[in-house]
Amino acid sequence: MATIRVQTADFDIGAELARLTASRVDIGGIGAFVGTVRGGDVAELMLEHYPGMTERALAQIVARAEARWPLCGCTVIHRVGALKPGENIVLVLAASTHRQAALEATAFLIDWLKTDAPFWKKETHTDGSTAWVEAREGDEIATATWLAER
Amino acid sequence: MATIRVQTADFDIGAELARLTASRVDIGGIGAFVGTVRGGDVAELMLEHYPGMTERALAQIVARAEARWPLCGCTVIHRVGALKPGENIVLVLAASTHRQAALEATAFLIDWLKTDAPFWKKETHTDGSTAWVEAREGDEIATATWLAER
Amino acid sequence: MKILYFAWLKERVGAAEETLAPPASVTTVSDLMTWLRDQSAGHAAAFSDRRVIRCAVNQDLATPTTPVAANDEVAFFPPMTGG
Amino acid sequence: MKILYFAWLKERVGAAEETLAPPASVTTVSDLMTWLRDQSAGHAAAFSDRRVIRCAVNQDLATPTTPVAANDEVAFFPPMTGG
Repeated sequence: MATIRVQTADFDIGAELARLTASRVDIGGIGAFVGTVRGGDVAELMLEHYPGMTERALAQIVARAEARWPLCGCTVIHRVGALKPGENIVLVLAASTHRQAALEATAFLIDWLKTDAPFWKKETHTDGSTAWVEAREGDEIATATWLAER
Repeated sequence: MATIRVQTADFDIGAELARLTASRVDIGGIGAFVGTVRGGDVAELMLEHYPGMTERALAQIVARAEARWPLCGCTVIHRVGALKPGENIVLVLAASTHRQAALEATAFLIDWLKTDAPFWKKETHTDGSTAWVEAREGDEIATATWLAER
Repeated sequence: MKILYFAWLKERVGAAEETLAPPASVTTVSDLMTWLRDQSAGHAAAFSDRRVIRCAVNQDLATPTTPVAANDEVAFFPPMTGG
Repeated sequence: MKILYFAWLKERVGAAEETLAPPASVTTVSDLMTWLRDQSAGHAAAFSDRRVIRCAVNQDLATPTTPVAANDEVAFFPPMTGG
């Protein structure tokens, strides 16, 4: 019941929500997260990934969420390629009978995705310089917290 | 920077997201929650509210979230009137530079809205009987938890 | 004083709104509930269990000890169930 | 053995992928990193600080002690930064 996609194209959150909830009446709430490219001194973000492993890793993260919360379905769409400030990067949706499960699963999916799915970001700054984005220590702590809460 | 609406019409999450993020490049993430009418033995849900106070209460809840997290903006849209299973009831969006703030503010807004905004639900069951939905004790606990965490 | 009722309180009282003039001895929400209870059988049914009644004075959530005055808008309703 | 590199490891090695035949003494991810480091100046630069290198064997996250064999697909990359 999960939709997992890696794509260069943008996504349409309304269409994805409709797909997730189509002809279901057991859903009480859907949690969502949309990650976007922050501007500032960033002119462009290049998203690289590991084809094959990416889909596999996302499926494992989704399976972990489904084992932990009673979900009616979930969606993970991650873009790759060159993105400009303001553009969408990632969409996570989690539907459940109860809002708490939907919201917690949404946070879980995005936290895990950040540390366990093989994506890497390279920034091109407005001055033309480039740099690989470094992982935030806080991201690994967020993932570890979910493990500790089991 | 907040959008607050009470309406009988449905909402379009894609359009609301676009409105929230329009021409901004400081947003790193948007948290969202969509509440929907669960089916089962429910044939129709009637949403009643207290015009005037509703908008005021929602504005207070939004102000509380804005004081607590560095938000780039948020949206609360709540429908009233007769709704069928599967239809949307409520939309909450919270945008921030950081995902944690966006996700926490989303959960905060929907938790508080459930206990502090003057809406009441009356169910018509498939057998024709009607009943006012009773408040869940868990909802008041969720709100109280946010107070305790201050 | 303008009194509003919502949800099952409205159904039991049989009115969404009424304009009443409580006696001067009614100075708090609690006093008002006691006085309203005696206005009709419907009011008595509506106010039979105060633990499940919430109140707003001039559109702000109130408690039993919140003062009420002649020009106030006072609303009674069950715990909210939006979202 | 198929070796893949991503992000700055790919840039330092100067290749996204190479097929190599490490000696029989290379039995773990840790052994493989030690052996790869000596293949070129680019490899040496890529593997200079192992603390910031992550690894997957056959598309599953691995640790330095994970075994590697001749037909495996082994990928090296920095900590992930998706989302």
